Amino acid sequence: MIIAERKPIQEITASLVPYKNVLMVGCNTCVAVCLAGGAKEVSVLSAVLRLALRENQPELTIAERCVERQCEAEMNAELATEIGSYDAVLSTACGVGVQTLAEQFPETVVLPALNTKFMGRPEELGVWSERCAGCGNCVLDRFGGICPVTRCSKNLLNGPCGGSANGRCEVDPVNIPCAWQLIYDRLARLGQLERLTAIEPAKDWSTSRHGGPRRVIRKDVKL
Amino acid sequence: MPNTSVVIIGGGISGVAAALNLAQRGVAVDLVEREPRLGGNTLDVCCKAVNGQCQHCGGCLVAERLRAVCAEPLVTVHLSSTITNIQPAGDTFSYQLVTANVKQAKSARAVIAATGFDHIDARTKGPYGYGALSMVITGEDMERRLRAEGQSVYDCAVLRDVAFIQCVGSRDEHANRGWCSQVCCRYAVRLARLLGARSPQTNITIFKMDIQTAGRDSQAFALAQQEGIRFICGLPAVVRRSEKDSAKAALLFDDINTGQFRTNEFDLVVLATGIEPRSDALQLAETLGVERNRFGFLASQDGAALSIPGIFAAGCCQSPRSISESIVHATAAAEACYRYLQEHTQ
Amino acid sequence: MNKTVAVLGGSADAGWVVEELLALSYSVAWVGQEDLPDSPRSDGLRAYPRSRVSAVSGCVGSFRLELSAPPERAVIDAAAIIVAMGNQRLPLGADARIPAHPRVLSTQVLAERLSAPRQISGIAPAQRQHILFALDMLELSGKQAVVETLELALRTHDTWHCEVSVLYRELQVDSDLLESLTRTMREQGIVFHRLQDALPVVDDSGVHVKHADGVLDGDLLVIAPVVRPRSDSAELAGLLRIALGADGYFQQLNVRSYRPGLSNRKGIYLAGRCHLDADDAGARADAAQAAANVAILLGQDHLQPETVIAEVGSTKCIRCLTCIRTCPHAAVELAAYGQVTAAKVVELACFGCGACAANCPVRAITMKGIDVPVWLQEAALV
Amino acid sequence: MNKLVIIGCDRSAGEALRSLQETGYCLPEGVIYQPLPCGGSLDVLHVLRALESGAERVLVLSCYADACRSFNGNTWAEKRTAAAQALLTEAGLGQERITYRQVSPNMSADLGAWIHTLINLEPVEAQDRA
Repeated sequence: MIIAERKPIQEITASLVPYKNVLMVGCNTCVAVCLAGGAKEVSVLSAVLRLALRENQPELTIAERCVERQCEAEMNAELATEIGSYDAVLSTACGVGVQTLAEQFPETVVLPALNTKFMGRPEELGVWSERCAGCGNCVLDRFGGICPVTRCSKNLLNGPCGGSANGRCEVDPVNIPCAWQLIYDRLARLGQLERLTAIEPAKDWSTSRHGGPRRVIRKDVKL
Repeated sequence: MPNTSVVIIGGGISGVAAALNLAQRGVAVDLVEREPRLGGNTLDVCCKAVNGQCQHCGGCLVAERLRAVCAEPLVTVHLSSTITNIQPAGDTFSYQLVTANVKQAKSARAVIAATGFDHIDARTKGPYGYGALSMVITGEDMERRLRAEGQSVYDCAVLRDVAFIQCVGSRDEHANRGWCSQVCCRYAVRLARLLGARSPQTNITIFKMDIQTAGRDSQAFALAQQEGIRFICGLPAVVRRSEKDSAKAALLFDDINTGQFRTNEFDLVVLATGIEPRSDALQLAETLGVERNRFGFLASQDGAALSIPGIFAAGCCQSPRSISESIVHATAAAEACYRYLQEHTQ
Repeated sequence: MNKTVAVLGGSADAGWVVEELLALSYSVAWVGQEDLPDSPRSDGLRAYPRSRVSAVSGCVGSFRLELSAPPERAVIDAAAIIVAMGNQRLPLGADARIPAHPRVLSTQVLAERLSAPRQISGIAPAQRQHILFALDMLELSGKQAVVETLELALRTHDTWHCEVSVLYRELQVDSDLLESLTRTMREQGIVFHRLQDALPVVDDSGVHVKHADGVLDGDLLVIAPVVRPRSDSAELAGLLRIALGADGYFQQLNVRSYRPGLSNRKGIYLAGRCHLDADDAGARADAAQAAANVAILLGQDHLQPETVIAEVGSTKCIRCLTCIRTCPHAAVELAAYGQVTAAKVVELACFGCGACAANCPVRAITMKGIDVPVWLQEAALV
Repeated sequence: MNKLVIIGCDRSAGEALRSLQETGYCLPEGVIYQPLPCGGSLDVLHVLRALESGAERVLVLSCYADACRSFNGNTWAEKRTAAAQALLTEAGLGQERITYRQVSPNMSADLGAWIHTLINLEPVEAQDRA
C-alpha cells in the first residue's frame, strides 16, 4: 500500500495563512492503515492546528471530514454540497487523493498535509518499509522474490556491490539490509543459487517513470 | 452456597482478600476489624518505585481491593468491632460480635484468622537508641511519612549519610525472636534505593546479616549494589549521639575487613524492624485451642488449615509475608475454607 | 460449560497442579514432553505423555490445543490452561569457572552416591572426611537450590557422619523450613562460612575455598545447582501468545500478575518454577494458587466479561490490524461479521485497557462501560 | 484560577485521588479529573481536546513500569503524552502545558502536591512572554 507521513506543522500552518475557513479531508484507505491520514489523524492534526493558530489566526475555523477512498471521485461526492463554502481544503490523503480533489473541485484550493513516501508494508507496529518502486516491469521471479530495484540502494541488478558488509548496506548499515545478501540467502534456501551465475541483461526502463505519466487500460473492462 | 457464612477476623489485606475470594464463590462473609478503617498495616505502605520502575512492594494492590470489598454485597464489614467468646458449636462456631459495647450473638460455619502482625517495638533493642535519639527512626516510620507527606519528604541535601540496620528484633535468639521477618530486607533495600534515587549525593549503608533475596523477584539487591549502596556484613553494636555533631548518630560496628571496631557517623539511622504475630492471634489461639509454632505464629498443617477443622489462617498471623504474598496466601486460605464448606454442607 | 483444564509440563510442579485440580473435581488434560510422573488414578485425568503442543487456538472458556505425539495427533478442548513446565538446571560444567575435577560434584551426583551402597559409591566415608557444600558460588542461589543443598548437607552429615561445612554469601532463612533447617544443622555441628570473592582451588590434596575467616580445606566440594528457565519456554509462550519476562521466565515481574500467576491472557495461568523461584513447599502452594485461579474463573455457571470492554464497529473497521498488533492480551482477532471480515474483540478475553481504541486510526473501536465525555473524544463541531 | 485537566488511569490515579478525597480533600475549582480504564487508552486527541476546550494545563497520570495491569498501558500513556508534547512543540506552543507523571494508588499525598503546584504555576503564555 501507499505509505505517507505528516508534513511538519510549520509547513502546514504556513500554507494555511491566506485562509479563514478550512475543511480537512482524510482518507480511510492506505494513509489510514499507515496511521498518517485517517479519521483519527484528521482530528489530531486539526486540533493541533487550531491550537497553533489560536493566537495568530483566531478567526480560522477548521472542519473535519473523512472519506473512504479519496482517489475515487464517487467517494468524494459527499463533499460536493459543502466544499464551496470553504476557502481551502487540507487533505490528509496521498498525492493521488489530493489531486483527485483538485481535479474534481476545480474552484477549490486543495493543500496537502502529508508527504507521500513510497509503496511498502508494515514490518511491525509503527514501522513501514519500502517494497516496490512501481517500475512497471517486475523482475521478482529472477531474484527470489526480493526486489533489487527497490531494496538495493543502487538498484543493482547484478549485485552485490563492494559496500555490502555483514549483510548490511553501506548506505545505512543499521537500517538497511543488503538486498543482495537477502537475495543470495533466499535463493540458497530455495536451492536456486545457480540463477545468480546468469548475467541479468540491462533492464527496459521504458515501463517506468522515464516514459512520462503512465496509464493502464483494460480494453475488456473499458467500454 | 447460600446460608453459609464465614467470619473473618481481621480486616487487613489478608482478611479483605479472603473475603473477596469467598464472596466471588458465593459465600456470605462477616469481616470483623477492630480499627475504624479496613486495610490494617498496609495503609502506611508507601510506593517505592524508582526511576519509573515499580519495585514490587505490593503497596499499590490494596486500595482497589478495599473498595471492592466494601461494594461486595455478600460481605458485611464490621468496623471498630471485636470478637469474643468464640467457640465450636457442633458443626459451626458461635461468637459474640462487639461493636461499640453492643454485643451480638452470631455464628459461622468456618473461621478465617487474619489477625496480621505488629511491628516489633524498636525500643526493645535498647542499644540502638530508638525513642531517645531523634535521628534514629524505623522503616515503618519512614514508610508512614513517605505515604502521608509525599515522596519529596526525605528529598533533601541534609541527608549526607544514611544507615539502615537490618534484623532489628528478628533473628534475635536473645530476645526470643529467632525468626526471620522476611519483609525487612526487602523493604529496607527498596527504601534505600528510593532515597538514593531521590538524592544522589546521599551515601547509603546497609548493615545486615544476610540479605534475604533469593529468587526471581529480588533483583533489588543486585541493583542496589550497582547503584552504590554499601552493604556491610554485621550489625552495629550500639548507636549513640555523635560527640562532634549532636545532630548525628555514631554507629559502633565490627569492621569485617580489618577486624577492628569502627565508628561511623550518620545523619539518619533507619532500623529495619521485624514483625511479630499480633496479640489478637495469641488470644484467639488460646480461646480456640489452635496450635501455634514455637515463635507464636498460628501453626498450619497444610498451607492455611489450622489444627482445628473449620479454622483457617490467612496472611501474617501464620508466617511473615509481603503484601502480595499475603494476598496469595489469603486466596489459598479462602479456597481451603470453601472446600471445607463444600465437604461439610449437605 | 466445558470444565476441562489443560496442564502443560511434566515437572513436579505440574503434578501438584493436577492433584489440586482433581481435588476440585475438574477434568484435567495433562500434557508433558517427557514421561509424566505417577499421579493419582482418576476418571477426571487424561494424561498425554511425550507430547508437545503444536497449535493453540480459541480463548478463555474454549481453548483448543493440538498435540503432536508421534505416531498420533490429539486435540484437547479446555476452558483454561495452566503452564507448569518447571525450570531446568545447568550442568556443573556449564560454567568454566568451576574447576572440572573428581573432587567437585553437583548435588545430584552426591545424592546418588549417598543413596548407593557404600562399596559402589566409590568413596570410603570416614569421620575425618570433610565435605564442603557451596551455595551462591557463581550467583546467589535461588530458594530451590538452597533448600535442596542444605537438606543434602544435613543428610550427608547424618549418613556418613563426616565433617560438613556450608559456604554461602547470603544465607537464606526467610521461610519456616529454611529457618529450622539452618538451626538444626548448626545444632548438629555443621559449620557455616561466608564466602569471599574467590573461586575454589582443587588439587590432589583437596579442595580449598577462601572464606571470611581464612581458607577452608575439604575433600569434596558440592556445588548448589544453578537454575534457569527451560529452553523451550519461548516456543510454548509463542504458541500460547503469552509473554516471557526479560529473564526468560514466564511473565515479567508485574506486581499485579507475578505472584498470583496470571499471564497476559485470560484463562492462561502460570504455576511453579516456570515463573517463580520456590522450594517444593512454595511450588506446592503456588499450585494451589493456580487451582484457585481456575476455580474463581470457572466457579460460576458461565464466564462473565469485564465491566469495561472494547467493541469494534465492524462497518467502520478498515482491517488495518493495528488493534490486533496492539492488544497486550491477544484479545482481538479478525472475524466474520456475516460476509464482512473485520476486527473483533473477544469479549471474554478483553481486559478493557483500551489500547486498541486509542490506536485505531479510524476510531472504529469504542469502550463499553466507561464514560469518556464527548468533549474529549469527538471532533470540534464547527 | 488555572484550568487543569487530569487524565489518568483509574486503577492508579483514580485510587490515589479517591483516597485523598476520603481524607476530606476536594479537587480545587477548575480542576477536572477524567478517568481512563488504563493508561493504554490515552489518546493524543484527549490531551489536545482538553487544551482546545480551554484547559491551561493537562496532567497525564499512569502506572509505573511493571505495575500496569495491561503490562504496557503505562508505556502507551507516556509515549502518547510525549507525542502530544512533540506536536505542541512543533506547532510552536511549547510542551510545558502537558505534564506526565507516574503514580500509584498509595501516592495520594504526592498527587495532591502535584495538583497544587500545577494550578499555581503562571499561565504558559505569561511564562513565554517573560
